[in-house]
Amino acid sequence: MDFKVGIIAMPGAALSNKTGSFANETPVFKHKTCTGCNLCIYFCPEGVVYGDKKTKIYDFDSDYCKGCGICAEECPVDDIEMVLVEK
Amino acid sequence: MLTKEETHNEFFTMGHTGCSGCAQSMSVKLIMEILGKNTIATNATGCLEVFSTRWPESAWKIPWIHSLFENSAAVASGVEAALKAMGKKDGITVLAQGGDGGTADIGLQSLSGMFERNHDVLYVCYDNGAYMNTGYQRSGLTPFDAYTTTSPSGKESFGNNRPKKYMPEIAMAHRIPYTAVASAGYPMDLQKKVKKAKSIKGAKYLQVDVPCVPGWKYEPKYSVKLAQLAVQTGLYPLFEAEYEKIISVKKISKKVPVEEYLKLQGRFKHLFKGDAGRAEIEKIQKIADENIERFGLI
Amino acid sequence: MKQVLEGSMAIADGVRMAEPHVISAYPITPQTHIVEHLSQMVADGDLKAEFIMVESEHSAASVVLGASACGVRTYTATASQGLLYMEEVIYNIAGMRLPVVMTLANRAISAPINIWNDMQDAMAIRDTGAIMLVAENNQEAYDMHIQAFKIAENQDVMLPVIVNVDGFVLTHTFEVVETIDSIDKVKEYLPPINMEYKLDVENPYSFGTLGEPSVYMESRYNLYNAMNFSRNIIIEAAKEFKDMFGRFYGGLTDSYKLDDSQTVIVAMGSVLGTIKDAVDELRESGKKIGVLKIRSFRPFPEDEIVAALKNAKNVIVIEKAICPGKGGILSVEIRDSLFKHKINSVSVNGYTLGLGGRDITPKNIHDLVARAEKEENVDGEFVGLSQQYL
Amino acid sequence: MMKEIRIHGRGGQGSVTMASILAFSFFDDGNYCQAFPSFGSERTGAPVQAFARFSDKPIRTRHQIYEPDYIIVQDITLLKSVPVYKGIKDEGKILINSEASIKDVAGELGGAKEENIVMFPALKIAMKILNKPIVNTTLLGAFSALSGDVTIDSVKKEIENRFGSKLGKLNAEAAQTAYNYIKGDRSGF
Repeated sequence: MDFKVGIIAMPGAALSNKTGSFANETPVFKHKTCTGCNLCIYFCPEGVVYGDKKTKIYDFDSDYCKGCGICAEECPVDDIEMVLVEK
Repeated sequence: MLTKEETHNEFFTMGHTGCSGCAQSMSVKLIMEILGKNTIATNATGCLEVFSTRWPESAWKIPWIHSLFENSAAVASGVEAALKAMGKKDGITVLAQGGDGGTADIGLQSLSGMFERNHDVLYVCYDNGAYMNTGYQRSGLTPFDAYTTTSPSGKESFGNNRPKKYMPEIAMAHRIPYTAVASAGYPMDLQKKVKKAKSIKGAKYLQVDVPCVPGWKYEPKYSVKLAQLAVQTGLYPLFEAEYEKIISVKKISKKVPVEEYLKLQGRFKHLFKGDAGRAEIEKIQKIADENIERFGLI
Repeated sequence: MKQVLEGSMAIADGVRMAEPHVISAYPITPQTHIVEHLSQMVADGDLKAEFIMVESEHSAASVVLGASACGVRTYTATASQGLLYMEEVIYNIAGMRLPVVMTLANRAISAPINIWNDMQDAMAIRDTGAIMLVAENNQEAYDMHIQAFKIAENQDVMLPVIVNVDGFVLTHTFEVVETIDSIDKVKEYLPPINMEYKLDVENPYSFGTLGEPSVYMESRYNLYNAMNFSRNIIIEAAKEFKDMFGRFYGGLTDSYKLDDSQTVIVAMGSVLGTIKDAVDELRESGKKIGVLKIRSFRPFPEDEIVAALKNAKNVIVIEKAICPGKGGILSVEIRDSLFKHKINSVSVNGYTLGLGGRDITPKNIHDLVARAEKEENVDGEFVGLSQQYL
Repeated sequence: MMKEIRIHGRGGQGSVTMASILAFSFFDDGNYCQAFPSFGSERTGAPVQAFARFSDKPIRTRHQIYEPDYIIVQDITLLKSVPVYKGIKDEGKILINSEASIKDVAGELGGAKEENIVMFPALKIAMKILNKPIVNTTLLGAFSALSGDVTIDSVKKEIENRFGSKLGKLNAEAAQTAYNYIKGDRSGF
């Protein structure tokens, strides 16, 4: 109906907005010293980090990662590194 | 295990236009993870509203409504009343949200009304200490001596000349069943408090310290660090209260001088010039020490 | 059943018949009796509704906004300063296309503070996007509230409806009102509310999003169209009401002794009764005079007005409001309607009366009829001023 | 035909209640009716007015009453501060609560005719029956007798409706006593 124009949005429609293009830097999960603490998942403002406590394999969704660097900064064992995005 | 698909946060998705490193979006993500599907959210005007619902996009996968700046709590009261009228209140959490300005300044009246009537609503104040959405103007929760565009530092000024209004105690004065202060720096603590609030019937107030990259002027990667420093200095005491009684405080593990916190932020950089600035830092230290004493943080 | 009711009681009873789920209000004279009666009905179990007594009008409107967005039937009432405090929310309710029904017990605006009747409050919110109906007497007020829900909730309208009733003059006056005995009959007229978009955990839409320049105008255009379309629905609602309950007050307008009228008095609200009595007297003395009643101020009944006035010589607009810096409001809109239809043979004289509860008497009407014959296109002139206070 | 009544009293004396009971009573007798206050913000003790109309046809007009058929004055002290007689119709009747005689107020008649004024000891009757200086219901009984425009049965019924069983009965008794008094039966005294 016409009245939803500008007023009502469909649930989760923001996913069409790939905010990964915001990023100047991007994380690299080194998988060397990881203890599986999950802090990178907790602290990611976007919720783009995913992975497994048991295997200690983590990755992130580059479509949406804005490259803030919090995961690298907060990683207690320095297992994440930020690198420049080549644009 | 979280997969790539599942990280597409189920109820507050990616794709919103929050700043890189935004501690508010981090907190919303953590809160929504606990509250889940059966939640209806209201939202005051502010960053969260703007960055999460640029039509036709919306980062919300729960029913969500933004009306105005000052009426998030009143709209939530109406949502709760409608759910009651339909016999659907049980099992649905009503979440009202606002920034510090929308909560403690312009929205204080409607929030007080909601508390007073004890609506079954969880109100979350994302406190970044100024009107960040409009460009860093002073609010009632701006900390002492912080630079904002309407409390600038200058020859005659060290920035905001009043201490932060103690909003959680205003909430407690309403004798609502639960008041809590949390921080983006302590996600487990935050989620524990949300879980508890969810289980309690009646009005709940949760204030979350959410560092703001452009407003506080720091590198995005320091959002968590600053949130933690605010707690470890004693400047942002985390606690829980039931009615008028404080029932728990988060102890400081290692007391940090306020200077460590201040020096990372552009909004305090005017305090690091000369003796007068040093004296101001002493005053901020005193605020922190008083908090430590008053809340028994050590 | 015919019975004597105070206007406020009649309005509360009309609202009760519509069975709103959520009512919210903040007290302000002269709206108080309406919400007092409603809260008593809820307390007595005669109305099953959530009644939220809030801390301000801003929140009263916000509560019904939130509730309405959940898809339930909602009601609030206010007046004067309270309305101005609500205004921001009324824009928002209309913008979000929520079918809230509201009574406005029309009252003057401060300063000086004045609790008595006029329509300046209504005029202050005329561009909010709310439909604004005006009741002439308490019978119409009762019936109009039931119609208001039907209009508001129409799927192609979905706008708030404000029912204007003159404060005190209607709200505090006891008179005979015929109430409807069967709530089932009202239900037949007014089916349960059914909103396609609402706050629902099974279909989680986002309401009240940011409308950027690329979309804001379209959203306002849709609202504008819905308001235009509501003309048909207001007329239909009145006709259906007549078929079912036998009472009719016109659609967007109503006419009284208009057919051969050279002079037409245009007005809205409770002053129409006094005008009609005066017109009867003038008719007896041979004057060709009639009355055009504005029943819907928003949407504005331009076509009806043009049809009713195009053959008149003199139009007298009696208005309980003033626009400082311009003049009349209703009279200007009427003049504009005629102008647009290239009718320039009619002199539209707008007069300002009855501000802040100043009584409008039959003598006022007789005097204006005499004046209007000599005057041309008067623009909101004040009538009956006390020279000693000027 | 429409008739109009204007009631003068002081805030707290129940003038608005009186007007509304009149409206209900007129309705019971098969008439259309209207009752409204002077819409004041007056507080206790300040002069107030209330108005009532009745007619065999629906009533449309809503202006205040300037040329009443009846005036009822609850408190004689109002004569000194308020032009209570103003606009009274030629044959209009005025009912005043007072034990004074008409001669005592001869100097304050305004345009009213002496023969149309009825001085009536409502306070005395109210004190005797209600033991309270509230005279509105007593005056209603007197008005019924004086005007013949509303039946005492309707007045009593509406008084009882308004005040509930116990207080209503007493007030209805006061109205009946007043009615009898005007009709010449002073046996209640």
